[in-house]
Amino acid sequence: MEPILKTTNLSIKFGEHKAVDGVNFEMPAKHFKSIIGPNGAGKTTFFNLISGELEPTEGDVFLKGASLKKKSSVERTRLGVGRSFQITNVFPNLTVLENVRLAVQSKRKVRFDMFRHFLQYKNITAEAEQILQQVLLTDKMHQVANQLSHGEKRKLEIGMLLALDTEILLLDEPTAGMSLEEVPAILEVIRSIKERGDKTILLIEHKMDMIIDLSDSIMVLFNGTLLADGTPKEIMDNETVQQAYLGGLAYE
Amino acid sequence: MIKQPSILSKTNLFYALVVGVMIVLPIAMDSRTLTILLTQFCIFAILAMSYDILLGYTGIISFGHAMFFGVGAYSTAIMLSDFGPTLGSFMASIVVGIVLSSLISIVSGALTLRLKNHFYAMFTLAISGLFLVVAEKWRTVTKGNDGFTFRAPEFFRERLYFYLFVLICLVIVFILLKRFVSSPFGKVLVAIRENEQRTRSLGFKTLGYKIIASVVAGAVASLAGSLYAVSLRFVNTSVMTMDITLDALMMTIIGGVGTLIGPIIGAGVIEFAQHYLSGLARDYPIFERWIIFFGILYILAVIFFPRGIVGTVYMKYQEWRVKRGRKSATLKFVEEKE
Amino acid sequence: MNDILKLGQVETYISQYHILQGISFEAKVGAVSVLLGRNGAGKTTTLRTIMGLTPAAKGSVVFDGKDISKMAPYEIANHGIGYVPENQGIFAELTVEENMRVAIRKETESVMQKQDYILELFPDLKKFWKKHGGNLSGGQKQMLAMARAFVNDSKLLLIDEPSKGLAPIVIEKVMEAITEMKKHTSILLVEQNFMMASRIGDTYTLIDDGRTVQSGTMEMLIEDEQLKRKYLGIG
Amino acid sequence: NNDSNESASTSTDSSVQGESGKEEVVSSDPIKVGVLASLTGALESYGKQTKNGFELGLEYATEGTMEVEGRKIEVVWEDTETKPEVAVQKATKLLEDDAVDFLVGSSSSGDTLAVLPLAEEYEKIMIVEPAVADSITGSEFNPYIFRTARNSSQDAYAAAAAIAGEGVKIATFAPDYSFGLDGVSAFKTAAEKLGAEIVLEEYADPAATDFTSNLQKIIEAKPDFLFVVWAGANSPWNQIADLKLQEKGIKISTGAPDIIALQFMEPLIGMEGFTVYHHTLPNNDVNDWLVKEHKARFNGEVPDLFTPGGFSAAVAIVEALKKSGGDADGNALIPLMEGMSFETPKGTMTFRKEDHQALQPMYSIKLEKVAEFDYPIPVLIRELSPEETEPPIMN
Amino acid sequence: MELIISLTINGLATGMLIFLLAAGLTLIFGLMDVLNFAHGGLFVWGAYTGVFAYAWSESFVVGIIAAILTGLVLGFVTEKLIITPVYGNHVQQILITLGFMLVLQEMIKVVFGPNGVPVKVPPYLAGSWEIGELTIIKYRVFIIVVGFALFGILQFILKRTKVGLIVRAGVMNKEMTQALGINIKRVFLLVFMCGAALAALGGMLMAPYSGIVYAEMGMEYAILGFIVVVIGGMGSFQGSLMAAILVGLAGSFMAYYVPFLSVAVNMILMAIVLIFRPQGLFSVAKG
Ligand SMILES: Nc1ncnc2c1ncn2[C@@H]1O[C@H](COP(=O)(O)OP(=O)(O)OP(=O)(O)O)[C@@H](O)[C@H]1O
Ligand SMILES: Nc1ncnc2c1ncn2[C@@H]1O[C@H](COP(=O)(O)OP(=O)(O)OP(=O)(O)O)[C@@H](O)[C@H]1O
Ligand SMILES: [Mg+2]
Ligand SMILES: [Mg+2]
Repeated sequence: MEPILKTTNLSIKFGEHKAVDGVNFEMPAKHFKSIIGPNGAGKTTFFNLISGELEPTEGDVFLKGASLKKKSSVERTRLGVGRSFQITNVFPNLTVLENVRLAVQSKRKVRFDMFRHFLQYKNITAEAEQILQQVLLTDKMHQVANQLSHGEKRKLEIGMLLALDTEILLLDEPTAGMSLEEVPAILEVIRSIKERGDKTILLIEHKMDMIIDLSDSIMVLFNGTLLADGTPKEIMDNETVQQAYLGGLAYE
Repeated sequence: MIKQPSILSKTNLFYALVVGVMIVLPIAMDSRTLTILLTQFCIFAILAMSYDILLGYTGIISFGHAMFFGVGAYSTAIMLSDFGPTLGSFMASIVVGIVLSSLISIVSGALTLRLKNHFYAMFTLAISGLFLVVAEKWRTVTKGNDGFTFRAPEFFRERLYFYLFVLICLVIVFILLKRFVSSPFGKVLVAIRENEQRTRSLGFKTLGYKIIASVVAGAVASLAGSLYAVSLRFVNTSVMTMDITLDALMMTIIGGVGTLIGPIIGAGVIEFAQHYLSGLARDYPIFERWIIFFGILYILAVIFFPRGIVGTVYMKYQEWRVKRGRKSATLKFVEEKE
Repeated sequence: MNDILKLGQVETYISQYHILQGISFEAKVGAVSVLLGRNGAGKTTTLRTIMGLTPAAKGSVVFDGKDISKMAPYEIANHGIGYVPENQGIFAELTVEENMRVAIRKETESVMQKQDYILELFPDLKKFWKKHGGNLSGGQKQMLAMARAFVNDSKLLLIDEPSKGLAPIVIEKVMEAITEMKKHTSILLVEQNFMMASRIGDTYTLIDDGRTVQSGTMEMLIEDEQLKRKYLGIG
Repeated sequence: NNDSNESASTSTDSSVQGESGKEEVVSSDPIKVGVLASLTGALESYGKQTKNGFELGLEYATEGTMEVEGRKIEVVWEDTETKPEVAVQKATKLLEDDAVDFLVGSSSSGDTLAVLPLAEEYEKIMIVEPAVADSITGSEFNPYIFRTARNSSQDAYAAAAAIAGEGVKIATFAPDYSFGLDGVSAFKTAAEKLGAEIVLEEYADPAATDFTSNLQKIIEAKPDFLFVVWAGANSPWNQIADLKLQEKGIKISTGAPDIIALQFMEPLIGMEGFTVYHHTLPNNDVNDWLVKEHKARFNGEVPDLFTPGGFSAAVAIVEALKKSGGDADGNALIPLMEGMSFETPKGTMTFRKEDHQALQPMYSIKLEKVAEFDYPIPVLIRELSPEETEPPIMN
Repeated sequence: MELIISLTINGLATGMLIFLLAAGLTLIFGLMDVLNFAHGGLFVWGAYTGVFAYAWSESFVVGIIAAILTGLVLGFVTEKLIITPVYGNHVQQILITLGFMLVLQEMIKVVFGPNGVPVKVPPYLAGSWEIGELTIIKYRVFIIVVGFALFGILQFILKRTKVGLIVRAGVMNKEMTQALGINIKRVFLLVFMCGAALAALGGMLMAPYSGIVYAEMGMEYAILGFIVVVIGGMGSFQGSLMAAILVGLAGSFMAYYVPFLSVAVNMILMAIVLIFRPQGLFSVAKG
């Protein structure tokens, strides 16, 4: 089967520093893969290369066999590569609902409709509200995004990604800063997406318990290179990973 | 649930009332001065609204808005004087102005709308500076800095008719722009203003949106310029100067950016304050330096209306609702803003 | 008297919103006090109130015997409180080095030594010394934010979610560092990672909906399954 | 105390006039004159000169009664702020709300041009003062327009008369916009008619501060004269002196401007050129009266470049009204004013029939340092008769 | 050859003069990111007070000192009353500073009268040297020297102290700088005052060059200042210097060789730089 996402010798250099260095990776559709690696290993950069935020200095990304080299980040989103951001990145002065509604709007083909009142697109609003329910933000719906606490912004970030409804979801530390109580709820959201079985998911996380629980496979980045790629068990037993990443702390 | 927009909303009725008053006022007062003042006000209100599309909705500061105004003004002036003062050539000149402005917006936008903030602002300053030079130098057509007079179409010689025409333009432009900004397209513009990079990663081609926004703004400004030329029956290079841009900018900011109705109010405040203050100077010699008071007006506006008149009133209203403990406050606020 | 910090019925508004509605707790000298609570409970706002960034409308904030609730943030900082904000507050267009230079109040011998110690703790920072702060990875930013707060000699450190976005191995190092810091500094910590909180915390304060719910020693919390379930969703 | 005169140039008892007017055929209502001038902004000083001149002119022409043919004259002042749209607004206000019978103004050509069509629309006489653009009495002319100010061409003819002659090589230097371009082109025509050769036309950005490049070129062209058309604050005089043009055998010529600007012309002492007015130049009773009264009224200040212009405009109005027996109707006045001559501080002016431009004396002068003045002043070489500087008819 | 030298010297002098105008803006606009349209007002006030003090004391140096003092005082007032409420908000900055500009400009007329005032170059700087065909105006050489000296001093201060760093940090994140124990308000105030003093100094040095001071001169030169700061790269003195010299030389050479374009030269230059190097010639942000 053709892999849905593939990279060949993907590399990027910032000055002399190779942040991502010759990564060859591929994953089948509807697969759940997690990426782990020490801080600065190049995980976010790897995402940036896939989503088109950055241009590789070498190598290429393939979506369903087609090269993405010439595609801008906008086009990639439209082709089905959606992402969330590690550093919260929302529309600060718009309400939570509007934030999500924009994402829904992007998915539907109403972008260039200039003279209909947007409130007439009831289904867009309805869908946005439904997503807010999923990410537990219904009661904050009409609050302006910069009034949210950090954890709440993280939830909004996920909500926007869900609203985009892309085939591939790139999740960059979705639960960082989320409270103990709420992590499970978000996990549930992610799990339910996985279980619906129509999405391909790439997840960056540092919470090992969560990763092991969810992932079909795990890949490890280290200093920009692909250190290992395998089932959760294989990875957890890997000596090098233990040393380079987990340290003495296995996981809870 | 959010209420659906309705034509018979309170706000719309209020607007209708205001328009009614604006129609009746000059007729009832039978004052041409008032008619002219109101005409100027409407024209600048249109210009300021067009600026708000850029500044308030898309978050673009432009220092070159006058060039679109000027293009409109010159198109109309030149066509009316060359092809005769008919309504036909007037309408044609509006179209020509709009087409030219659109072309300019597209070219300059494509070149530099990727730039951020000051850089784009300074670029527009440069481009409009160049246009001013062209207007100055192309003397066979523009008569340079002195400018030239021309005849208005017969129908507009009666200033009241012209005023009503301008008022209708204002209303139509307002309705269209209101639709424009509250359409899904307009929402994307706001998103660009808030966080352009994020908008892009949601799958919107922001450059295209920005160019269209600047085309719309340019076209409306050009319309304002055409009307302005006819209202004066004269045009010179002053229509292209920084002063016009600054006027539009001030009106927009004083009224409240990103509100559309704000710029109209701002235009009113500035036009009437200017008229009134300079009138004071005539009657009371101590007001000889009335411009000082005018400047103080700006300063006070920022201090007391930090978000512009409309923006600040909305904000205060919202705070008041929260203080009253109404749960629906934010909801109401959102709805009214939209 | 061994309270380095004492909040008494602190209430804080952000514009018209009543965010903190009565926060009281003490932080002991030389101890690690932990603030716990769900998202939006008001933990960050509490730290910001102590720092003077969103000043308290009512109540007292007594630090080292002085009421600091009316002081400007920089005065509070100069009284010896260091702050690691939850969004890291990195100066994106300054290099790592420049970020550190802005933070360092006086380039004394001891501070420079401390800087060396910190750089050993976070070698990534040394590696990217000349890099713009905005280009760092998420975890590196977190490290830089901590390094900036650690480098000065403060009497109290306010740290908002230090473990966020850090690899497990680095979390270990941070815990090490905090334990080391504890020798000369008191620490007030907001932490979601209960494993970390329980390992290095001495006392805890539970916040919900802008109010203090309960305070006590960490041992007590670890024991109290009910409390944990109710407010932290664990147990 | 020039402000106290504002809008109240009529201090005489109005009830008396009301009665005396009753027998007249024409209305006995006061005659209203609306004056547009830049009373604020960059051209403020011009506006003020016009104002002072106009008030004195009225007084002089009515012999202090402020009435003509039994009708009181009222003046309403409006500030155009040197913005065409404001000028139009204010002019309309004057015509509508104040129902003025005459318009006078204004300090900038742009403002004036914008107001011209209104005069025609309302069929009111407009006296243009002191705007100079040729097009006002040229391409943009309408029959209600009369101009007491001299126009650019008259300046040019006066300038040419001062320096041009058979075989004289002249370079010109002017700011790169209408005023400069028109000035130079009119000068060129006039000078070439007198047999001179224009060897170089240099134009500079009016906002520039550095003119050395232009001057360098002029030096290289080795003309006999450099004729400069200039207006505006940052003048090239210092740099002309610094680059020693005069020492290099290039004589400078330009129009002597208002007193403020003369202060900056120290480097040009000795230059020969022309001027429109300086209070020491005209030798007639009107001017004597003007200087005397002006000094008396404004703390010893003397009338400036545009004061006699304002004065002349007032005289023209009063004289026209005398001719019409107090009838201020625009259409009735046009034929009476065409060809009308009247006495002004600059001597006799005559409205030319074809384009209503007042032909007037101009002055060939030399700039000199004179003991009693702390600025260089234009000293008369020769008065140029109105015919000598008669510009072509361009409407 | 003489021609080239002469054009170069004149261009350089004009450039230096522009740099003097832009130096204050480099601090206020470039570094502190305040769109200060009242800058021209500070400039004019410096020029007027300086010129009047110079006329009264008959000492050019006294004039310069008076201008700098005026700049400091006005800078203090402006920062406290006008700028403090609007840091970080360009839209409000435009409105309030333009309003203040009108006030400053009109107040000039109230205090010093509405007319332009002539200014003479002090005798020891007046006149020109002639070397063969070459004429060199002394005051221009003076301007060039002062410009370089000032550049040196500013560069030294900015490089040797943390001030530049702190201001940039403060602009990026005001709260965080405070939380690091820096009284950023006072730093901003001081930097603003310095910027204002530089503006005032620029005005004063400009006065004898153009031979006149007048109320409207501020706005014209302020725009030129903005252009230079943007071309040079925000917040970099080095950039402003180079950009100013570039503008000066371009003006000088264009006026000679392509006079048709000389009116538009600044605008063309800026448009080209923005299209091809939008961050400016020397950007601080992008190392
Ligand atoms: N735009 C950039 N310019 C220069 N260096 C960069 C840039 N972006 C990332 N880097 C560097 O590349 C390396 C990888 O960064 P990346 O953000 O991908 O790390 P990460 O694996 O996501 O780490 P973390 O877990 O801390 O988020 C880091 O050392 C970072 O400093
Ligand atoms: N600027 C603001 N305006 C209005 N409300 C705000 C603002 N900032 C925060 N809030 C609200 O105050 C509450 C407390 O926020 P705070 O950031 O202190 O929470 P927190 O406990 O730190 O949460 P988290 O764990 O998610 O960081 C939240 O409900 C948030 O929505
Ligand atoms: Mg990352
Ligand atoms: Mg928080």
